[in-house]
Amino acid sequence: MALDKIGIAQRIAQELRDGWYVNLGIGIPTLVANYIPEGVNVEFQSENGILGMGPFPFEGEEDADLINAGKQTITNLPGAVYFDSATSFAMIRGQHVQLTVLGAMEVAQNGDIANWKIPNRMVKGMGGAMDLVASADNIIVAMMHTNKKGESKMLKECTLPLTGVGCVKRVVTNLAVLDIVEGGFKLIERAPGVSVDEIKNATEGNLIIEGEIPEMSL
Amino acid sequence: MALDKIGIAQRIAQELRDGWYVNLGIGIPTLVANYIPEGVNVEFQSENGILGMGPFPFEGEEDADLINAGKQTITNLPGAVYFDSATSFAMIRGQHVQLTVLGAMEVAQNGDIANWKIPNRMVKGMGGAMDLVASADNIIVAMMHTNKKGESKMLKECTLPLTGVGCVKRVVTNLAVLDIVEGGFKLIERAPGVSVDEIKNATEGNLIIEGEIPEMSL
Amino acid sequence: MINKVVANAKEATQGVESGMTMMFGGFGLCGIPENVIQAVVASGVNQLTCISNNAGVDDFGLGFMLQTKQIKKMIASYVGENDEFERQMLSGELEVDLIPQGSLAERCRAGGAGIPAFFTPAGFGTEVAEGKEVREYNGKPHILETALTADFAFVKAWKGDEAGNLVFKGTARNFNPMMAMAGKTTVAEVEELVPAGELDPNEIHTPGIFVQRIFKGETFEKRIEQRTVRAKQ
Amino acid sequence: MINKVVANAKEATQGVESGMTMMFGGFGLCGIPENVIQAVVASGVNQLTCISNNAGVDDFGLGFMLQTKQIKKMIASYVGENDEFERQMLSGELEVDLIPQGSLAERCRAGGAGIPAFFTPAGFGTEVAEGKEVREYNGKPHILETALTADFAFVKAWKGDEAGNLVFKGTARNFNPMMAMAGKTTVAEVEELVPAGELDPNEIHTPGIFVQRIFKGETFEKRIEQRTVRAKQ
Repeated sequence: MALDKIGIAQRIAQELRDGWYVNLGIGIPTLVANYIPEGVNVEFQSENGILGMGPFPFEGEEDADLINAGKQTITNLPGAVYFDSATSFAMIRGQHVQLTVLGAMEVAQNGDIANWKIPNRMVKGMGGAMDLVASADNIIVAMMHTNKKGESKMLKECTLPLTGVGCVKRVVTNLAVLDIVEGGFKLIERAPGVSVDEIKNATEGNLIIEGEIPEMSL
Repeated sequence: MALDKIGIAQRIAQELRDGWYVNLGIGIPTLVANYIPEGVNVEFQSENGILGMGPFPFEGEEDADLINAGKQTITNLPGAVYFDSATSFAMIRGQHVQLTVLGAMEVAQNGDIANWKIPNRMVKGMGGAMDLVASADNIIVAMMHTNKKGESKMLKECTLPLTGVGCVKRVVTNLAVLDIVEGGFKLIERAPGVSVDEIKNATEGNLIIEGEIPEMSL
Repeated sequence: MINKVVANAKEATQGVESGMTMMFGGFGLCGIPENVIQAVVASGVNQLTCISNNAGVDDFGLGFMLQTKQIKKMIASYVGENDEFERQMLSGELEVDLIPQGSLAERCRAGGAGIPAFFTPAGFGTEVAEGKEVREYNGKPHILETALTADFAFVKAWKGDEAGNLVFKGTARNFNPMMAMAGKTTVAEVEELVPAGELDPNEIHTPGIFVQRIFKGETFEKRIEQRTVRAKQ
Repeated sequence: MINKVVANAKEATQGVESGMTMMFGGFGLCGIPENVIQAVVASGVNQLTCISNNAGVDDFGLGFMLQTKQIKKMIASYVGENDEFERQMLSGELEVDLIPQGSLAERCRAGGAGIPAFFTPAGFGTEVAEGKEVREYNGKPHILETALTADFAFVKAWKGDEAGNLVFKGTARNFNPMMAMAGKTTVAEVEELVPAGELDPNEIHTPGIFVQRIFKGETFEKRIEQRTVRAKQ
């Protein structure tokens, strides 16, 4: 069965390593913070100016001066620190953040990503995404494998305006874990109960299948 | 009679205007802070990271963590602030400092200044001087008109490695106040009792003398 | 000490003119200069170029100035919370320059710091890079971005003193410090205005040299955009 | 919280090797990492490239490492307080790259911030500009300067917590924050080491993300270079 958003977040949480600073984008990526593996210490950076982000506040304890990049009220953990936007992107651009997790509308088999604009229809802006994808060494995209019409979002080439070129390393979707390698999307894991054929049918870009493909364990 | 260092500082202090932020270099410029005209509020910046610099501390109250760019122990005034070196030079380069006063070994009639190196003999380094002279709109040099051998330091062209090009606006020496204008050093004021001829003899660069030259009033 | 105190938002915005470029601090509705925005609306100036990470929501923040059509051009990184904005942009009434958030922050800092241009990897290979110089460093392509400055920079701080020194709270700091650096005239509105000498000089975020006018804001609504909470256990 | 605490200067300097590039915070003798300098001297590594605004005095700070001839090349802005330095430089034993103080600070910040190069007016028309690209902005020539980074950055703070967050005191801040950003491994020695959560997150100067190791310095002499005082009235 295909994963839901929580399943995608749980799978991505397995990628976290002890001692990492991690930037989580809006949407599914935000949920990753709820599934940190035992014994793994990570700190979450939000690009609007906090390191050491904690959970949502208890009702009545919201502080208008303490939000994340999704404009949600948050709290801080011991060891947290606030800083300005230039310092925040100095951390990102200077590669002090070890992992970036973000959503996408499209990913191409060469690692291109599009997630900020649909010409003449929707223009929300790139926010910090262009800085994040151009800077980070380790970028994981969290997304649905297909759109609402069932069309693949794993493409040979992106059709929408790009956010970054050749930067995505791994994609975790409701169907699979895919790595971007020379030649296309390499299938790493299947969602529980999802067949290789289902993934093949949902992938427009070149899908590389080598040997037995294991099921994710969540 | 030619001015002493205190006289030069007193004359330069007359240039201060209410509301200015001022950077004073090491040596004679430092003394300017002692002669701020009545009713004029200025704040002194020291490029190692303080705005709102106060006088030397009382004996026994020195703090190793509170020095000026000359490495002297200082105090702070109400409204003072400490900052890092990048922010400090952001203030300087970004032209937030209205006046820079510094010393020089040589000044040329086109506004060039040399004050950081004597090849094969003395190399102390430029410190913040190159940033200051390249950035400030308003640069006053405080110096002796001649060297110990009596040779002019007001030259047609600098002989020493430059600190900045075409940047000096005004020079206050032990003999005169000179402005850098098209064509050379324009004589603005004489030190008390110093004749125009004395100044002419001490100036190698082109000296422009128009009309009666007033004496400084200190 | 150089005293920067003015009475109120109206006095603080003296000299704003149609056609000017203005920076507004804040991220979403967090840390925005609420009182100044009201004063700029009241002033009636228009044809403004506004630089701000976001454009407010329909009925708060810069959204007010969109309703009154005072803004000719918007320079921002994310504008997804504002229907009127989207309408004006898609209809062509509003010029929009969307730029990466980190480049926006760094370009403001550069403007204040006398750095006219710098290289950044952000935006290479995208629309953002169109017409910009590309150069490779450390095996990676970078684009040349230029500094941003403004006729007025409007920022909001938690505390400030008479000398214009500012302290921010939490994530309300965001773009305010860099924009303070980049304004020809920088105006700070603060929740608490104290005499010079009351702030610890070690704890000041924005030195007063960057601030030309400071005042205690008349009211602060400090609206929350996404109120997310968890239940008390 | 990611714990960065190590026991002492010796442990904090594990991994230093001959031929490495090292940054040392401080301005004159103010805010220098005294304990780390002793540990680097004791380690015996040599052929070092050292980046520091100054080079200490003959018998303190980086002066120790000049006496032991561990430094092959010095990158600094002002070295006027050190006879042994001048001797080694004029004799050609020591390579020296003197650069403007503001460019030094900005180049370190750029190194930490992923900005590979930027334009500055400082040094145009001087030796410093030799071989560098010149471009005019706002009618004024600027030169292109590149980022500086280091294998190790050694900084000194007043207070720090287990997560590596740092607070500086007075003008001992100087180059420390930018160098902390620019080190592949950044080591902070502090006078006071507190548990995570004890520092106000609003008052931290250097976020712990820039610091890989932190320890409480064994001793701090904090020598004063120019003791200037006035008499009590």
